[in-house]
Amino acid sequence: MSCRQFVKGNEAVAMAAIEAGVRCYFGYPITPQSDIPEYLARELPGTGGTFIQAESEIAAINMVLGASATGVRAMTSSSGPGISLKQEGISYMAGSELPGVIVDIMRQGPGLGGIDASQADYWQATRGGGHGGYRIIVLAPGSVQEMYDLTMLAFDLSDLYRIPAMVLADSVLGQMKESITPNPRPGCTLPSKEWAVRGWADGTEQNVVKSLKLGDGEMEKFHWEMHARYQLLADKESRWEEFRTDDARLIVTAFGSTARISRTAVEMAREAGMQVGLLRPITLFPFPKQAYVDLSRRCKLFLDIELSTGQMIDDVRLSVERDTEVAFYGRPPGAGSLPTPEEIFEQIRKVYP
Amino acid sequence: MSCRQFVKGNEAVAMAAIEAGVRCYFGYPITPQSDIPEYLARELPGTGGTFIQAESEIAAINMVLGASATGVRAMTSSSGPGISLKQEGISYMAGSELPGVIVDIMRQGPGLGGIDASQADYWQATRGGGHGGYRIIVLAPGSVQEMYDLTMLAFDLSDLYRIPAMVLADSVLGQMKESITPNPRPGCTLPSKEWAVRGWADGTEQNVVKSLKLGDGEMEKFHWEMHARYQLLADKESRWEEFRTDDARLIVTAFGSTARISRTAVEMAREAGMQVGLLRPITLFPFPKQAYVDLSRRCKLFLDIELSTGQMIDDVRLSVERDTEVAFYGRPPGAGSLPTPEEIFEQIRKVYP
Amino acid sequence: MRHDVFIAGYGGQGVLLAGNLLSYAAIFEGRNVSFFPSYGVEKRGGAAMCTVIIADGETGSPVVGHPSVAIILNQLSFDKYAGKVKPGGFCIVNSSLVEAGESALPGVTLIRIPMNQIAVELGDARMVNMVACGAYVAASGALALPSLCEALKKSLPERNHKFIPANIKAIEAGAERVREHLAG
Amino acid sequence: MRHDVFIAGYGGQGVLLAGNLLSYAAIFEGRNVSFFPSYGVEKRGGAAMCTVIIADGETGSPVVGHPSVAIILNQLSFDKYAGKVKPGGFCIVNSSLVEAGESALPGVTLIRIPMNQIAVELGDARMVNMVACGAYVAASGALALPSLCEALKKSLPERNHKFIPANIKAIEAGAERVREHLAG
Amino acid sequence: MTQVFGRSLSLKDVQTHFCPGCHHGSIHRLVADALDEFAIREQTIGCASVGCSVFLYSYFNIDVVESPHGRAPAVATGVKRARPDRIVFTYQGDGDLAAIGTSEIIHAANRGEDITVIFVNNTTYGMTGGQMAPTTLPGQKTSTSPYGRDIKNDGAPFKMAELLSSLDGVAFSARVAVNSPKNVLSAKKLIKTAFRYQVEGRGFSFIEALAACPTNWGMKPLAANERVGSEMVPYFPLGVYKNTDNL
Amino acid sequence: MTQVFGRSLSLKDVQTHFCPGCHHGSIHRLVADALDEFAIREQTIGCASVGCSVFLYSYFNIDVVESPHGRAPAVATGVKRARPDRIVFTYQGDGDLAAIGTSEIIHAANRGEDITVIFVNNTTYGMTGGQMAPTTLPGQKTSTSPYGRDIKNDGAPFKMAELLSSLDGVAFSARVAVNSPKNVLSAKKLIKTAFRYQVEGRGFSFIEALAACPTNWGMKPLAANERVGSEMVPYFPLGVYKNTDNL
Amino acid sequence: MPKIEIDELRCKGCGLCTIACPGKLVTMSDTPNSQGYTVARFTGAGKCTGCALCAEMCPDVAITVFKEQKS
Amino acid sequence: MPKIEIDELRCKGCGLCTIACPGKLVTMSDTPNSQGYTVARFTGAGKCTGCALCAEMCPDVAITVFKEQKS
Ligand SMILES: Cc1ncc(C[n+]2csc(CCOP(=O)(O)OP(=O)(O)O)c2C)c(N)n1
Ligand SMILES: Cc1ncc(C[n+]2csc(CCOP(=O)(O)OP(=O)(O)O)c2C)c(N)n1
Ligand code: SF4
Ligand code: SF4
Ligand code: SF4
Ligand code: SF4
Repeated sequence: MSCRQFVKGNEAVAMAAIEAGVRCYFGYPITPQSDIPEYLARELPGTGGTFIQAESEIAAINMVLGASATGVRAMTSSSGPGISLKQEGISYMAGSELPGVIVDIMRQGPGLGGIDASQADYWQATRGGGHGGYRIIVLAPGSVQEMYDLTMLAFDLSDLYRIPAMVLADSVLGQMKESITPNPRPGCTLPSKEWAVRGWADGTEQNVVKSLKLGDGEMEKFHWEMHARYQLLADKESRWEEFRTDDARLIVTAFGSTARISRTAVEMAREAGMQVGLLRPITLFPFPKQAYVDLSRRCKLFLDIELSTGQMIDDVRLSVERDTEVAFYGRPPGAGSLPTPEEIFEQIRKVYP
Repeated sequence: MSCRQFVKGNEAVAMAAIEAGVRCYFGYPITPQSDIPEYLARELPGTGGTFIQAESEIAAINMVLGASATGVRAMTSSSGPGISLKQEGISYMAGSELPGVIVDIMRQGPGLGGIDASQADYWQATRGGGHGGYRIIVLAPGSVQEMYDLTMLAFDLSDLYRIPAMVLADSVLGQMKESITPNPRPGCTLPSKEWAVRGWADGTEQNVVKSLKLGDGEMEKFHWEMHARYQLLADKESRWEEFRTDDARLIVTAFGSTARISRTAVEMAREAGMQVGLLRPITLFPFPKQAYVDLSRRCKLFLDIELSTGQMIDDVRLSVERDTEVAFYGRPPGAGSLPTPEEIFEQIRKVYP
Repeated sequence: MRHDVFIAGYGGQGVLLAGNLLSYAAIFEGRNVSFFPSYGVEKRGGAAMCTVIIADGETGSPVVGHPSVAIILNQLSFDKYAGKVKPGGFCIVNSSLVEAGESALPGVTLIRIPMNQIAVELGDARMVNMVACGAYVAASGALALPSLCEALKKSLPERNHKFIPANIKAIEAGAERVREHLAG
Repeated sequence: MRHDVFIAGYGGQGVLLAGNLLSYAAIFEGRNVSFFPSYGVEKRGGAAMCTVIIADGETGSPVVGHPSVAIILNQLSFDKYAGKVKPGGFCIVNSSLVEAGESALPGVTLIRIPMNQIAVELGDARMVNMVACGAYVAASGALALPSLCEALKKSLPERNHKFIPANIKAIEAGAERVREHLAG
Repeated sequence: MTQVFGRSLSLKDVQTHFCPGCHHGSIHRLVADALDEFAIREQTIGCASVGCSVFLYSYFNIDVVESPHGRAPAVATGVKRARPDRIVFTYQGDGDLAAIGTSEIIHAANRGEDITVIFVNNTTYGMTGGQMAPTTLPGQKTSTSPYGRDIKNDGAPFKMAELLSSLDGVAFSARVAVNSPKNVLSAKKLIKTAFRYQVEGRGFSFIEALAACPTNWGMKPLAANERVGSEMVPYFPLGVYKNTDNL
Repeated sequence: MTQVFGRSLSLKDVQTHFCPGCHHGSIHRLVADALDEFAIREQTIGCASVGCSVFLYSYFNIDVVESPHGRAPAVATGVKRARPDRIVFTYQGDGDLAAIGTSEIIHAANRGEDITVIFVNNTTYGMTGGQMAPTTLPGQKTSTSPYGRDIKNDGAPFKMAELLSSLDGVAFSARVAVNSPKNVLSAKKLIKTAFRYQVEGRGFSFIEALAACPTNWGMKPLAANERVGSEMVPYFPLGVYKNTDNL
Repeated sequence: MPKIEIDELRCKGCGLCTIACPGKLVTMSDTPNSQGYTVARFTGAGKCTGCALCAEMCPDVAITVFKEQKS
Repeated sequence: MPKIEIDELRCKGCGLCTIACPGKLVTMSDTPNSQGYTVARFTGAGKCTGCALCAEMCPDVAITVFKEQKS
């Protein structure tokens, strides 16, 4: 127990980043994620890393682009409005095949909205809120421990596939405190960054990091290569959690904080003798389609629950077997209001076959 | 014929905006849409309107927000990178229920990409590239005449529903010249803008245009109200074009320039004696689901064609009857390369039952 | 065994510190904890509230609809949260600032403690939250008093460790009052 | 009846003006037209190319895979576009700048016109595009020469209207050359 | 007995959410006074920014547009160009105006937009909990400069009143404080002057108001008020940096 | 016979896409000379911006990162902070640096990032076809100021070399031109000085180079070159605006 | 006699008025109001000149000042 | 004798070199190169001082300058 630490989800993200060897953090304050820059402002310099509070989210993502182009691990974090401002930069990183980690601690929108939890940035994160057609890796933690573990994973996947990676959580996960085990960085072999700009003194050929593609067929080739890489991601990196799905006649599906709340509701349903299970996607991109295919072979009724009027529901419907019904409970949260297990249990009762 | 004019698609957009009574244009140059600001810089001041070349796309969209908040018709236009930068502002407009027209003449991406046509901003436009969960009205012209007509419509729908409206075209439609009839602004009755900020001298109560929602239940209410408004849009404003679908055994579906090219391919197929039709969505949001439902009752094979590796395909799959097959031909275009009718005819041949 | 509690008051009453204190005490006892704060606009502002869940197994949902116990430090919080306590539960209110009629909460044991008064008597009005924690421990039996005293080290910044003895007094005073209350 | 033509050269050869000229001539004749230009990086740059479609009915796809006619003003364009002309079609090349062997285009009639030379003879090297347009009209019969002359008014900015007579000469010279070519 | 001092008409009779000793309250009051002075309340449209002053509409009896963080000058440009007959002002914090909003303020000022900008410099990000601002003083500890602002890493604090004065479009620029009755009175005068410029259509007018943020400075209100004079004024000298009265 | 003038090592032996008489070519050459002078070609990382100079990597024998429009100073900050041992420069046009990139250049300069910025001021947006730039001269006609730049509507042209000099973080700032052999030679000297500052770790160095854009000015190369001296230099005086050599 | 009135409900107890009054006629009480702020109190009946400096200084516009009109 | 060489393929015919040469030894030809640019030509054999001002001025680095080394 000694090495366990009682920390906020946001702090867990920052701790994991340092353990993952992040060299540069560039960010701009915004609630409910400011604990991340605040933690790193304190701790990163001590590890020889760079912390800069950028003049804006746009400057921050472009500093990440520059640092990442040299081959070091770099990250930024923000929430709704700030993430929107980063879309051009993220699109450039994707177009330049640059790794880099972006943390989005979701708050309410649209616009200034409010600082309480929301899951309405699902589409922005998984479809590419930026221009030009690209995807980024999106990981959705469901506990403070996962805030730590998935931040670590985000760096590795991003380096491995040369695709920006996003940790997508919300103010519940960012602000809640739990005891975690700060696991050491896993030994994982990554390709060396041949492509990085270093100055030729490092004996490399000229390296150019760019997204402009004017050569004959260059752009088509890029898009189909990325398409294949996304497929590879789906095959090798899809992650999800199942809870009591084996004999389930109804499968609740939700991600992040909502999944955490739903799990308790599922337990209530089980106590009430209902055969209900939970399917929690951990990777939102790649979306764990296969899990839905397999489960929908056995169970023909799903209940999708989101802190929005419905976004992930598209991916669920596109994933399950055609003869599967997908019910939906949307709960765009308001100031100080979140769905309770009781509330979700009520919904389970309503749709339970 | 006398009143017909031979103009670029971009010019048609600008002409329609003036006819629609736009009072303010704020924009920043970017190929392939710069003809729009260039035309308006010449012509708008003469009508007593304001043209400002903003310091950035971000400033431009926020100037639109401010002008629109006073109740006048305001617009901006851009392409990929610039549209990404506008996402925060668009999210604020959506959250503040402000009308306003945004024109996106799509170019290639991600990143700097290239200036040739693309349709890879479909998701960004229809899913809300910005944060917080909102939709905007998205109109997709298929000819220079429609560049004119749908720009006009965009202003009316935006005012009517208090939702920002986007005209989504690409460099083919923006740059090509055709003869159009610059129809006069249709007499359409719109609610007066009670909500606009004017200064109380106008005898109004205090008006506040904002997106921050902290009241108990205020945010939930907003999201469900908008949800209902989107449903109303779908019911009343869905627009599409069908070409030879009546006896079709294969229905090609595509929007914008791709639909225009595909139509010629469909004619080639008909000449070759194949029963092929075309379904062209004109409104991308609301997506004309009903048209797909109805046609997929009769025809069980669709071929979706996009200048991307596949985005609208999600909406097509989510719309057709479950037992309908949806084939896909993705064609992320490259520098100077576009699909030809011959090429698409080839694809029709491949999948034709 | 699973315990959940709401702690609510206005900013400055040390609501979050109280939540942290209970959390660290539970951790000291080797239990699992999740602590979930919530506050007003952007970062600052009037009301402060947090939920603490203590469990031997998984803590489950950080969001609780009906806690078994609520610690209420001011009137606003009482009006907002007291009603949520689940039947059979406790509601510990700071009677120095809260008007609460017995009848208000059918099926819920109302424990009135003049926390400001006690704190002031002990010489520091800011110890209201400590009194409250003592009261909670005595009323719920969820934690042992000594664990609470241990937890002070972790939940207070170094520079405030000098106040630990005073805080312990406040905690004990709170606990004592509850015992009396339950006794008679 | 539907006519489509590629016009290609380098920036400065007036490719787009030529396209506009043909378009306006067709409009003058009451036909439908679509004119589709394409150029290099962002806005400026070396190669210039455009497609003009003239039809009595719908013009259909602005993108054409295999045009019935191509007007080629320089070598690069020849190498890139000449091969696309559909069998039975024409390829009108500016032989002043283009090396083109008959054999190059099986099934396509190659019409070689020394456009630079003709233009220079007529006193202005910049009229290459006019010579090309004349040649096209004569070769394709898609439009009547007078319409072209009419169209000059619309396609040239006011300040250049003084050049219209010279341009008409260039157009006629281009047409004349084609007649000779086709004759013998 | 007659009332010789009370609440201005333009100010709603409600309690603010500002912390005890927060100077936003004083600055709000002085702006309201100016609107009353020129009787322009009913012609005025305010552009709220994102910061502790986001609730402008709750405290002012005027129409208000909310602007995205940093963009108030662009929003105000849109408002003013659409309604040139209206008085338009922005009210922005230092994070809002001098960090994320740098480009918008500089270009609105350079265009000489006929608006008034009230810039509240409290050397920190108040609403988000006290992070470093572009105006945070050298060595000042904040939650994102835990070891004190380091000029080498973070650069020197921006002096916006001076910086903007160098732009042709700026007609009036001054820096005020509200940490003493004397300063309050001259602040009142200069804020009125700023609005007078707009009433007279003289172009862009700018007020930088030094303010205390007791909460995020971790100080009691009186100590925070004290700091304004002892630490801020020496670095950010008060006074008029530009005026075009005698042009 | 020995060669006394030729192509610098840092410059690739290829033809540029620049229009005839475009000064980008000359400025590229002078930057390359500076890299040769200090033998830092193999330690240098260039940050290309979006504009006619976007192909930096095609012409320079160095590693290059492409930056989004206007963001090169932020990208360069990331590069330099990650590789402080490298020489980092940005090359930006006036639309890129003084319009959309205003915030990034001002904050990078204020932080005193140890980078060199080459700012090419040709009073227009070249790559997009000649729209109005923040540096377009009063009355100058462009495709988005068809009636000539109107100070009242568009504001006055920005003088970046002067504006940036006022920031503490800036160690060196100068304005040069390449419209005559004499000016080319002094430009060469000052560009070398700018890089010398970085080699010596002296902080942010800035060069504003006045340039001709014959294509979008609608002028023949010689006339455009002439205009630089006759119209631009009077408004944008050449010279050193800040240097910290004798500090 | 000029006098001031301090609105108990608006006062946040910041104390700025106390340093503003030349006569030190405004002091802090130790009784908290409903929001827990210990409010300021006017202790200068008779000595107040009605200069209104305390009111000018109050960030919460909690002070109103009264005076006889010269006639 | 100092001399310059003008690379026909690099010259874009802008003419800037012609105003740079103090001796007016560089002039424009009217023969277009493969790209249609009418290139500059060196007409000063014998008179060139090797000052290299034309080369300094050339935006396209099309001019190389040669000189005897003093020994
Ligand atoms: C795009 C964006 N980034 C960040 C934020 C978070 N945020 C809200 S207010 C604020 C700054 C507040 O500081 P300041 O502007 O100095 O005003 P103050 O609160 O000090 O009055 C920030 C960073 C936001 N709302 N939007
Ligand atoms: C975000 C964004 N907005 C606009 C553009 C379009 N664009 C490309 S280059 C450019 C400006 C070019 O002008 P300048 O920076 O002065 O450089 P020059 O071409 O004159 O050398 C613009 C607006 C873009 N690529 N990205
Ligand atoms: S946080 Fe600071 S700026 Fe915000 S209200 Fe409180 S004292 Fe004022
Ligand atoms: S457009 Fe202007 S800046 Fe661009 S290459 Fe041509 S001359 Fe140079
Ligand atoms: S200044 Fe105002 S708020 Fe502060 S103590 Fe005095 S009366 Fe109360
Ligand atoms: S300066 Fe260079 S490019 Fe221009 S004409 Fe002379 S040699 Fe040719």
